[in-house]
Amino acid sequence: MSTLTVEDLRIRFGDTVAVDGLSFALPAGGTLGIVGESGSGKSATALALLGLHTSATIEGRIGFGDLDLTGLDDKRWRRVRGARIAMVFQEPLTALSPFHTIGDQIAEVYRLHTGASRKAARQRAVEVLRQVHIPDPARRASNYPHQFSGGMRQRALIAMALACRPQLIVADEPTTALDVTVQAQILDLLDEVRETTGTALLLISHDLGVVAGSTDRVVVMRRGIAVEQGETAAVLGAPADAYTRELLQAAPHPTPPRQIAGEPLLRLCGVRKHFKQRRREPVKAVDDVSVDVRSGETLGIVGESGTGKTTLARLMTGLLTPSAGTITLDGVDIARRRGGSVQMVFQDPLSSLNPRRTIGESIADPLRLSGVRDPRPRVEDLLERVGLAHREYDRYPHQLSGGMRQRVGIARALAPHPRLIICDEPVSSLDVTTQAQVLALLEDLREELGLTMVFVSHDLAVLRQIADRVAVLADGRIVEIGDTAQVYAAPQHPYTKELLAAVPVADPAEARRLRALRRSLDPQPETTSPQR
Amino acid sequence: MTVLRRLRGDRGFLAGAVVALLMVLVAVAAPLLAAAAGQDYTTYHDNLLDSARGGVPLGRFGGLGAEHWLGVEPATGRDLFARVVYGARVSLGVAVGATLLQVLFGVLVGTAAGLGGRWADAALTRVVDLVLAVPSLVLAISLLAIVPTDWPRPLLLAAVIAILGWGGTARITRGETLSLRTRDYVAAARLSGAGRFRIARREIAPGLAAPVLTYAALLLPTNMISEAGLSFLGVGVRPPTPSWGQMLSTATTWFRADPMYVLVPGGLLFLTLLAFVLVANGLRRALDPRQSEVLR
Amino acid sequence: MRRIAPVVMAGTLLLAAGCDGSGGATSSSAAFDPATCQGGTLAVLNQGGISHLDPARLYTSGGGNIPSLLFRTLTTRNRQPGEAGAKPAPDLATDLGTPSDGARTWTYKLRDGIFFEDGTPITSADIKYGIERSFAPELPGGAPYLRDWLQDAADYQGPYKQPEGIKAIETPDDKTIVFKLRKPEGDFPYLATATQFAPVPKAKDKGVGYEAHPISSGPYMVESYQPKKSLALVRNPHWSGKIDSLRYACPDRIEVTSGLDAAVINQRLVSGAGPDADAVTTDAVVGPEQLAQLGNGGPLDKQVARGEFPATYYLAFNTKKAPFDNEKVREAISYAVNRTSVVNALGGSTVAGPSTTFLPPQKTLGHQPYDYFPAGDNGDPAKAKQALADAGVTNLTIELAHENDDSQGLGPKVAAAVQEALKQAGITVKLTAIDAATYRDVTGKPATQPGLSLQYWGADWPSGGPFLIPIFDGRQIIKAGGNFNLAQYDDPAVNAEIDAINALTDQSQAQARWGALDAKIGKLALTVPLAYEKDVYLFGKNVKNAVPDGWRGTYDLARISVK
Amino acid sequence: MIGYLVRRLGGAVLVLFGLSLLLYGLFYLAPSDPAILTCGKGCTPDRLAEVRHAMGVDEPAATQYAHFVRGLVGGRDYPAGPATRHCPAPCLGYSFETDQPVTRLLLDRLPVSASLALGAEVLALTAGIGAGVLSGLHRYRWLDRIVNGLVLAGYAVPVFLVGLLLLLLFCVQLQWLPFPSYVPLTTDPLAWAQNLLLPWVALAVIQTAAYARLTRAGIQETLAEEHIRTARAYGLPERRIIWRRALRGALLPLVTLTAIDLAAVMTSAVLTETMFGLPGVGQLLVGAVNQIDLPVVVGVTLLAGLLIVAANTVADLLYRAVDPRVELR
Repeated sequence: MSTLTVEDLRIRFGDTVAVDGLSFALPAGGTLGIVGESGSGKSATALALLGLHTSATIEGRIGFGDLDLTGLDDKRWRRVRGARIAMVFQEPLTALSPFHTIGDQIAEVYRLHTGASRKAARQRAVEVLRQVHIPDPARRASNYPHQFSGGMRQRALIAMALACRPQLIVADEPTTALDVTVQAQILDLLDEVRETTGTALLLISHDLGVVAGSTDRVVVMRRGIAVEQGETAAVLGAPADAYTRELLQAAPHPTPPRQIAGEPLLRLCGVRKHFKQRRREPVKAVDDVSVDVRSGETLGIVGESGTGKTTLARLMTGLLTPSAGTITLDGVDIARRRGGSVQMVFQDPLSSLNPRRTIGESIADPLRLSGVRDPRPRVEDLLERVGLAHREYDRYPHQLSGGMRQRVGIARALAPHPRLIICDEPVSSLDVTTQAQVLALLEDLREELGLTMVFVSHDLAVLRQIADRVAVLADGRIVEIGDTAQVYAAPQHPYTKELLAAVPVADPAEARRLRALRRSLDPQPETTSPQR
Repeated sequence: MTVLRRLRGDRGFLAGAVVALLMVLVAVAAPLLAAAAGQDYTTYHDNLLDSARGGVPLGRFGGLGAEHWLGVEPATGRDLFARVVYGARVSLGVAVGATLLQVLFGVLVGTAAGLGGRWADAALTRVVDLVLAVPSLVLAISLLAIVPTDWPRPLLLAAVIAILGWGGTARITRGETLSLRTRDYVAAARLSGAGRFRIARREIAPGLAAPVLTYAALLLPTNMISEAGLSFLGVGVRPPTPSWGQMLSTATTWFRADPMYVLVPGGLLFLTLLAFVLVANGLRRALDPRQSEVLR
Repeated sequence: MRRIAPVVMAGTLLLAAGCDGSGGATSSSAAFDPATCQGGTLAVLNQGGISHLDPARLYTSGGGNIPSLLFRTLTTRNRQPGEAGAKPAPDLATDLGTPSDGARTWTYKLRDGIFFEDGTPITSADIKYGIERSFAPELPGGAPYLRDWLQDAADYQGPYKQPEGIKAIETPDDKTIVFKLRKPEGDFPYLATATQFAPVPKAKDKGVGYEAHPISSGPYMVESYQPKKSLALVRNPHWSGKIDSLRYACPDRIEVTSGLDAAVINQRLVSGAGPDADAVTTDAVVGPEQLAQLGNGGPLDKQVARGEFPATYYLAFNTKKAPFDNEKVREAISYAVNRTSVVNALGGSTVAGPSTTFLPPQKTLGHQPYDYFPAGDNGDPAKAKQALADAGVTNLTIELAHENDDSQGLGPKVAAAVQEALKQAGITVKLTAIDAATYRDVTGKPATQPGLSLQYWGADWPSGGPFLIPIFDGRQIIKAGGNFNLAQYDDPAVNAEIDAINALTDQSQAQARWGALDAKIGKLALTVPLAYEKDVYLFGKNVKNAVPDGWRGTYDLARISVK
Repeated sequence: MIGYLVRRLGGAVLVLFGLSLLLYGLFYLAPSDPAILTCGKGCTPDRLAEVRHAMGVDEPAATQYAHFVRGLVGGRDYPAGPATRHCPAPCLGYSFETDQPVTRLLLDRLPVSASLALGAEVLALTAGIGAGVLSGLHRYRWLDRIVNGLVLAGYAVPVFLVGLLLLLLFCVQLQWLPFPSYVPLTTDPLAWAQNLLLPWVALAVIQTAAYARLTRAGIQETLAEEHIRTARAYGLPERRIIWRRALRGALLPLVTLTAIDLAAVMTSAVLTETMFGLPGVGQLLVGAVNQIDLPVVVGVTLLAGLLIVAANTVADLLYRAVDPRVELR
């Protein structure tokens, strides 16, 4: 059994230093987490462990057992990759070749390293697929990746990693692209695999919660430097470094619930939205939803991908018209809303801003429409209000950072003096620290302007912080709705329970408790196939 | 702007742009140039031809000299320089005209399909499919042969090339429009109360500029080839008006007796086409760096 | 490669490959012996194809080149080089015909021992039937003369609709055929060379489908035929040289390939690689590429045949339209034209010559030289301006109609040459291009006929009659269309003279009077003759006896050998 | 699948009818009269009227078109002298000029055009993919630059210019090759190829450029995809990655393009056929257009349209076969 030792690793791309003097050790069979925000150098480190960089200068030493990986030639490297160190990537769809079946791809790797016969390789592929709980693995082996759901693809990738019984699995953000419940399943699977095969696991994530429950030791990275490392429980429990503390703090915190008993501002009554499909059952994106949004409150809507939450959000703004049911704002049909009384903050701040117009113009547009002759002063006020400088008026979206763009998006939503703002996953594409800032801004604004908000998110933790009431969406229906504290403390619906159990938490002890809880809930690994 | 900076750094584009610009200038200034050479494109010079040998120009290199800068045309003795610069007018004029028409048509239909309702889209898409399924060269030949000969030929050529070739632009515009209209910023504009036309003008149109421009830049040389090919086949511009393709078509009987007559229009045609291809290529790379990698 | 495609029909194509009076062959034929020439395969490389191989639909001069291999006619050209070749000779008939009733009745006797390819003997009824077929509207395209000449035949609709046949053709027995004409026609033996005088066995007639395999009476028969693409001929076992001394029929096999480009044909004939050494062409006149290599004693000089088909390129005035009703204006234009640039536009002095007479310079047509508006070969702008001044015309702007295609020599090239020459005389010419396919229709209908148009006239047989009658006979003005008397000139004296010459059966007398008539009409400047045609054809290096015959200006496939 | 084909077929029928209607309309509007050419020199007005009647062009355009459609669907009879000729469905009529059944003319000429197009396409694919792979693997090195330059030049030369230069060089100057003349493949395969070599090259230039460009881009693009990184991360040798993974992705768009191009090449071979004197469909068209031979023009255009529609369908099916992700719509 081999130990991975990284000593003074330095990775440079031209003049940019991605990793600067990183050292850590991972004993055989052990688990190590690397945590950091985007640009921290964690993924660069992962690629260096497999020698996959093509244009980077790598200094320092990476030892793996008796091997010095830094000095390997291409041929030797190939014998290590997949056989002794295997990697699991972030995007399970793109990480698999679309032109070959899952079974073939796994078998190819196995044959390559073991020289086994086609038949034996095929058997091994089915075996590892079974090991990662793919139902009916013999049949599924001849499926193409696009015929698998996201979670199953990630399982298949893990199966591929297991094929040659490696001594180390490097998992680079293996769950970021997945829903919370699926994320929990995959993390549990990795944990189980490690236990049953004795392989070591290097888990890389931006999410402290992901690392907390699955690793013994953790390295916290920031801008290429390891700011802190140690036992996971110790680092997360009593962080020594300021940055680690900042990260922990940035994670959403439950706030004391407010009781808002305002009049219903937006009423949804029996709303359905079905999308017709050629020669197939229509997709019931939203199915019989009735809910009131009370004046002054923040209603959280939680749901995983495909539950219809974006469709619901757009219905609420009147951008989509319901197939059945009514939506009224102050008793008036939403389709006949005037001016900008309902506004929206979008998930992807880049695509929600016209790349060919300055941000000032984008914000000024609604003002012009409402008859303002010279909107510039107003726009500058708004920019200032959301924490941006006046001079940003003349810049283009691609010149701003993600957080700044989302501030622009908020400013634009505020411009026409809306009564209701629908936020559709406004922080999900942002780093943890930025996320915290944007959430804080939204809360401030709500308070100051007396806004009513609907906040749609997949992230239970974020909703717990910001929402007064929470509605849980599953398959286009609201399965549970109630005051935030009540829903979180005593979930009624099994799906809510499952969701809550799947939330990653940064407390290792709590994480282990939840894992045990999940095992007792014993959810079936999803077998649904494939969105196209 | 980054686009300009990228273009300035692209040597191929610069070379192409210089040559293309030069050709455009030549075309525009054709009468001036011919006058400067002291020639026009209609005057016969029978004394410069060897009639017994079929009317091949006397002297070396097709009668090239101080009087006739590129020599004279066999069988007529007309000044080749004057004919070539006037030919540039037709070749470029028809290509530019056809391209403008194609873009106009394509963009109108494409945006109408992309922004119109489901029925409008279905109907227009059908029409575009039809246009794309038409064997264009075959139909162009038939059309040009049927049309009465006294119709203004260059205009007609541009129109026929355009009518048979706007499908691509329409398809690209429609696709681009469909993709643009699902962008969140369009939704945001709708929420702030902007109407359909305001959205088309303010939000969609700027996004269409780059892909349409890139596509149009590629259409131009293609149209030039079409014009030359049709003139070569004898259904293009009528011979008293010179065009490069038509000169080449006469030149085929002279390629050995008077190579200059092949080389001058042939070389110019190639050079101009190359220039425009380089410009198109450069534009594409500059306007859409990611796309260019895909298309290259 | 030149144009989109030659606008050439089977008939006109063969016409253009016409006849010759004065041209001599440069190829040495002294050693040629028809007795030992048999064998080999002759390749014919052509531009336009034969679109109809039906004798009723072919419009040929002197029986044509390829059709003459398949079809024997009552008479045929005598296939001699030079002037001697411009005479008819008996073919299926025993002689050139016996005229009676002042050349209004022509009687022919058939030879013995003539058979179709299937061994059936050829009778006078077969010839009559062949002629009747050519009247059927289902089989259009043949020469029109008989409709006019025969008594009461103008409305005959062919044997399919009117099986009773034409009464003016009598077949008293299997060997005799008698034609009754409505007026004297001394040229009848010339007309009897036309392919419509070939026999067609009624039993084998499939109407439109007959041309897929026309029944041969000549030395070869069809093995395979794809219109405008290919034609393969093999020997006809029932033909014998003993009863046909005019055709040598040397090659065992003849393969015609059509649809080739003229430049390619000539280049292949020059290169002579493989089978191309045994190749000839019947429609690709030599191009500038080869002209450059000719006449300097090089090897190519042995591979060329030079002949002359009687034909004239001219400008036709519509004298019913101003300003061409003014004789002085017509004269001015006659002075102004530059014949050198016209000749160059037609392909240079090797393939065309300047001409001031309407009749081309062949003696058999009765050519008499004249030049009433002498202006040298390059035109005389000063005299033209003077003539205009005399007419009191200033700032003259006229339109010149021409074909949109150069392949017939009536295209923009020649038109532009005329335009440029008239510009020197202060006359502005606007060019009007008319689609080649409809050119004859537009110019041939007085209602649509332009004031000035570019025209070409070639003889259907080498005599002055077919050259002058359609152009200047006032009774030939056809208002409804198909008119060739473009000047719309109607002088009773001229009409009477035409009738008088037509009645002559002595060709030398007729020649002199045709020539005199031309010289007389020429004074009126009803046309501006521009150029006459010369024909230069290449042939492969193994080809022997490629001597141009005097009728059509090109070599005769029936006499060529590749052995 | 069946539904898809039926829909496709419906679309094709629509396109073809549109085309034929367009041509009939234009011919009717055009001033040209095909009967004049057929009737010949010295044709009198009476005679012309008879000929026009015999050809059936004296009827109103709508009637003529109705006859045409009826013939296409159910065949039709033509008067032909002593008997009538039956033209079985799909009847495209008889050529005005040569009186041959148009269907037979097309079938006669098709092998030539097909030989030309197929050969050119094979040549273009081989050269284009080869150059594209080389260029894609040696990105931004001298080889890549050369290929890139040639690709751009390839876009800039018209077919007839290439053809002209090739003829000049190989047939006239060097005399290495005979002047092209069509020899059927079945008669003499060697002569077939030898004669078609130059036309192939001339016709293949633009396609080669396009394919090289597409292959290069495809390889670049696929090599940048994540599954390639996965393959590398599992120790697959580079060669295997390129041939088994990258090329597969790169060739995907080529499959579609090739099928469509094949039809395009076939219909745009007009220039090449005219220039090299090959008796293909294009040459047939060019001749027919000048002769106002409406049945042939319509026939060729319909054939071309049919080829394009068929090629598009085949392209879709092929794409489906090659890329497991695609669904037919």
